[in-house]
Amino acid sequence: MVAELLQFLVSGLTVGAVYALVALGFTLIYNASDVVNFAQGEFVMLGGMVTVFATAAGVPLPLAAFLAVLATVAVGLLLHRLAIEPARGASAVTLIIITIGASIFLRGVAQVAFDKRFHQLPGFSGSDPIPLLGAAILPQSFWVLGGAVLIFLGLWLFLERTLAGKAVRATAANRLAARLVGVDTAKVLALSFGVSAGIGAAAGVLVTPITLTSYDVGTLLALKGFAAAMLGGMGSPLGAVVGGLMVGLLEALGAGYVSSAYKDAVAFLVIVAVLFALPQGLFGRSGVERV
Amino acid sequence: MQVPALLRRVLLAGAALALATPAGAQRSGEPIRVGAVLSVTGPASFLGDPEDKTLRLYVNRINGAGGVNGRQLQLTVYDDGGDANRARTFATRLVEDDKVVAMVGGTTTGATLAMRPVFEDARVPFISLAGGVEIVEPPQPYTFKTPHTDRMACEKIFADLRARGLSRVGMISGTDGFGASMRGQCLRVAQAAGVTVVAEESYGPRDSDMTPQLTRIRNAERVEAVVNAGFGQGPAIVTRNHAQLGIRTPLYQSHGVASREFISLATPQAAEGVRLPAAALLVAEQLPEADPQRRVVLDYKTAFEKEFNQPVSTFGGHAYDGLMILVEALKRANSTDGTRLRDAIRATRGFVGTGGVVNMSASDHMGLDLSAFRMVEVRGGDWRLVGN
Amino acid sequence: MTAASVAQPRPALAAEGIGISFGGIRALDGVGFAARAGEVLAIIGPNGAGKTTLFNIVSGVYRATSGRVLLGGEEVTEAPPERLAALGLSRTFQNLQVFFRMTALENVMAGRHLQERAETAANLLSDLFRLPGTRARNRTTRDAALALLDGVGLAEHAEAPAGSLPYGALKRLEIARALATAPRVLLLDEPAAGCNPVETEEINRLIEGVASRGVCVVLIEHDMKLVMRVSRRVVVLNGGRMLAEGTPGEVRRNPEVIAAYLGANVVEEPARPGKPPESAAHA
Amino acid sequence: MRGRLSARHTTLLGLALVIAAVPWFFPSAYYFRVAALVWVSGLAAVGLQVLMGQAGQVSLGHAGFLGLGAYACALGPKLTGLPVLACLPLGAVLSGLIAFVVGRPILRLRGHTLAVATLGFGMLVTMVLTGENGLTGGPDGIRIPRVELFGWRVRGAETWYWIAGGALWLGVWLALNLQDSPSGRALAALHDSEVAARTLGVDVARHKLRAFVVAAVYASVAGSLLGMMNGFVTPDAAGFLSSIEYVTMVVIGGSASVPGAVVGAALLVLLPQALTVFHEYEHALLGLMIMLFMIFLRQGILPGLAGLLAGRCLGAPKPVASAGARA
Repeated sequence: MVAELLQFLVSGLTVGAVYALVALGFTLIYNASDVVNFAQGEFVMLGGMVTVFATAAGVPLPLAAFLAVLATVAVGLLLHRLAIEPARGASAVTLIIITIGASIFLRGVAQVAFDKRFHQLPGFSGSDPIPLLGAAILPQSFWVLGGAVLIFLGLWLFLERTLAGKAVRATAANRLAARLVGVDTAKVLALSFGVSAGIGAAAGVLVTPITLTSYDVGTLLALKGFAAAMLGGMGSPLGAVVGGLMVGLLEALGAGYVSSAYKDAVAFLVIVAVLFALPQGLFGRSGVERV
Repeated sequence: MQVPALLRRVLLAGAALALATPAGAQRSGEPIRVGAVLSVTGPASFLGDPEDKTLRLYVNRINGAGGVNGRQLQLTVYDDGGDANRARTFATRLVEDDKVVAMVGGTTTGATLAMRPVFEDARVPFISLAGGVEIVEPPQPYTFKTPHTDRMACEKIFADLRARGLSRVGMISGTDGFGASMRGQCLRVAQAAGVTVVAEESYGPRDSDMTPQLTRIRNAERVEAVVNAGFGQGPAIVTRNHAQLGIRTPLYQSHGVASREFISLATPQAAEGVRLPAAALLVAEQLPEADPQRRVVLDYKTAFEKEFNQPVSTFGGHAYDGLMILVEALKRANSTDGTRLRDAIRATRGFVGTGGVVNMSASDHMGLDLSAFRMVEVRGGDWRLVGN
Repeated sequence: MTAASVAQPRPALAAEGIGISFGGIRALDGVGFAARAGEVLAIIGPNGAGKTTLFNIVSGVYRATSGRVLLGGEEVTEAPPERLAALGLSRTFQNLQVFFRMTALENVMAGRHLQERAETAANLLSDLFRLPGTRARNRTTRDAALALLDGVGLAEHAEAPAGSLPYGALKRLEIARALATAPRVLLLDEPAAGCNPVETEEINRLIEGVASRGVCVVLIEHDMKLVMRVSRRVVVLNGGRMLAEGTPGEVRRNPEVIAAYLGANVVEEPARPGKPPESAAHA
Repeated sequence: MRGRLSARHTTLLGLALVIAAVPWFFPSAYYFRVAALVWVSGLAAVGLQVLMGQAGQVSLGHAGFLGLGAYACALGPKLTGLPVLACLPLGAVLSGLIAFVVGRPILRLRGHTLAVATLGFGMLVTMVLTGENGLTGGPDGIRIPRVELFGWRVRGAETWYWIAGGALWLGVWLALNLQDSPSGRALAALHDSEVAARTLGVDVARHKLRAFVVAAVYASVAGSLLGMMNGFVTPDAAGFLSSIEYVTMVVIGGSASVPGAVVGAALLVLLPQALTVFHEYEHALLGLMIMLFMIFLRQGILPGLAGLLAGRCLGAPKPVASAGARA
């Protein structure tokens, strides 16, 4: 019983950590622009695929991973510079459709530049499961969870302790006010795209040894990450993490205890139920409407 | 407001662009037009991509060798992205606009069923590359298929189980078309095969962790074997999770992962001992010299792997079989008339393909029997023939 | 300019002991007022005194923590804005809530919603199929809206997109829209803010005209000249509490009021000169 | 500036002309098929335009209702014995009812929260269609019987072209009617400012729900037509990607404009057909085109081009309108 529960929990947390990182990426860009970036899943795909192809070309894994994150950050910044920045001043819906276009574009390029096959990476610390209270846990799960924690801490330090981070937070709190006190909100948005891309790529690198990857893994991750971000409260980094982990856990527990056929339904029903009770999400800012 | 003018301009521009397709372009000595609608991208690209590559490769080779009946083949491939509605549109395009004489393709059962009426109405022979039994049962006048059916895969797996003295299985299947269809067939034939399905689980097409489902199967009462109906990356993860959880009961996969790629995705350690029913293609080198398929599958394997630098899968093989059956029928019929061509395809006897020896008839538009399937097992990181 | 001649037994709008808290901060505490039909009541006070919050409570946008609101003698404390509108209460907004996607005319036409009867499923079908009833309603609404626009001096801008109008015009457009509901009580939140003296003069006349037709007008305003001229009684709020109440003359001489205003460093200037309309979009 | 009536009539007349005239340019039945798809997708997009463009409510589950309409025509004849054609209104009523029940709580939510709830609804529909193999045929889809009218079997791309074209024209007529009516004004009001709309007496919840139901009925009818036209339907028709496609159609065509939705549908149906010339690059190009359209015609194709023709500068967004355009 305990072993079973533990198995489900670890499974849920590992998958959830990936959703959390995707949701974190959503949150950063949303805070800077009200835009839900549907190309977020493609960042995860790029992280995994670049690492796979770099290692296949003989680059050692750590360097390959670093290159993958770097390349994805570059893609994120380019996406902002070439597609978002030129449409500055357009409504959020217009920008969202641009990111949908970007997501189709990146997938289309990836299928030509890489290929349309599935790929895997070896586990960073092998693939022999670690027995724990009767459950069997992959060492890579610890990499994923640890990596997610590190990324979150790093982001927190960045937001709290650096000037650039403070600019990001100011922009999130009130864009107009931030602009009035001299924050370059366009730069903040570019920074958000860069950081989101980096986080997505890191998630892709960490999780590929468990989930495999291919040119089109992004769509589903974006969907789940979006739901997670909403559950946690769009715009709250802590909410993104909690929301992601919860969605992962709901799926695993739903599959384990309810029905694997309807596990996604279970997850979505809970999310919708939470949103009815707390329309701002678990950690969202609940403001009184100002008129 | 300029609405109508605009709309028309958009429409016309679209039409003009569409007209510029290669279909109307090159005309060197009246080529024979062959069409294909494949899921080159989308959730079934794992199947559609090698099919696409195979068709292009072999059409080039055939044309290089002088074509068919002295005429070149002209292949038009459309990508349906796994969407049946889109497949239907492309089917109409092939028939009405590209004027193909025959069609090889239809990667998924859903797309095939959506396209079938178009070809039936136009009396254009349609050789599908999808697995579902309902494509040819009951047989439609112009529709054929080359892959083994999922029912045959179930029967082959269950026969192997019984031979090992096992009868209680836990089923896990993907919720995609392939998995759901095979799951249905397995449940249907289980009783007749003397097998009891004691646990049943499923997973989504992009799920990345199946440990909860496998834990439930492990905990079910006296499970003696696990059977996974699915294709793509799902079965690789099931295989990994099966090993991770230390489940000792034998694991059977379906013909949906019959490729060496599966072993590397699932990792050789985890895949060790996994069995599945597959076409001879998977174990080409191990076939005895006397095996009629040996030369065919070795040739195809060598050609494909040399050209694309990736391991063959049986799906590419299905496309090869479809194209070759069509080519032979074209030769026999010496005509591109739909009905004559259909009759010629239906008269295929003793055709040796990668999937087996094909004997079609008016009532059997597939022409394969259970002997076409070989039971293979992963040993030492490669596929090995089991038994016989 | 004297108020309605008929002395009514009960006020058209009354608020009693209103209190509300946001996140533990008491924004209003024990505030009340009563205004009669045809009367103009002004609510003044320094920024942050809670004037707009009071309006939001009275118009049903916020729900008071304590106290009650009476409209025509009927208790409506819990009623949502759409119900209050149906009972004859209408308002404008300090941060403009103009419908920016529409033309000026369409803005006012939207204000005729209650007269148009769009509530039943049969109405919806009539609208979808453009039955004669709908066409008749479209015509009536259009004519009424044009008349109202003319009343606030915006007739020549009827077809202009609302977004292209200057700030002062938008203020008057909101008033026209509020009047389109044929209210018995009209709440105006800083109608003269950002207006030049000529425009302020027009608003002055507008308010007097409305009140003379028996409408109860409650007004929040920083322009003291306007307040002193147009209103019969003045309520002064400070820090969420009642500071004073009386005729304009009484209030002007009240030492506490003078102190509060001096403390807030605002004497009688319009508090928000030429506020950019962008801020409205964030509300 | 022309009056509203004349714009309305121009649109309707123009659409009728386009539908009647384009077949002159069709070299084969394939073109009828593609154009019929444009009309059907356009019908679904016009329904979504009522919800998104007129009422300002985003739905990521629009295709769910499309699926309901299509499956009503697949399952209706089987379960009730009714002729297929009768299942079209049946599906529409059913979709409307489901939208009414589901929409009530969902529409209390705002903005992105609404998007997630509708997304969840769409996924639920897909899951049931995929999961209940016995009834729905599962992921491989299900056959829809051929339509018979007084013993005449409706088939062939050309027939469906006229049926779909007629349905679209009706749909556009209804949507334009709605836009210029008391209900339409209420929707436009709550779209711009819910608070202001409420203080004018608009029952915001009721009108949002109506727009949702209207959109669902449009989608259901479009789904039924699509299903009958194809003679077959798979759960993909109800899927998330399909819903996203309709949202893209509405926005890319110009969400404020009813005919814009048709233009958006035409673009997204025709582009993939035209881009097949580019083989493996077709997806990258499709994505690129969507981005370019939105960058250069940010209000959508139709309003954007109308603006260009009117000589207005595109670079300068309308002063307040775009800042207030938060969906």
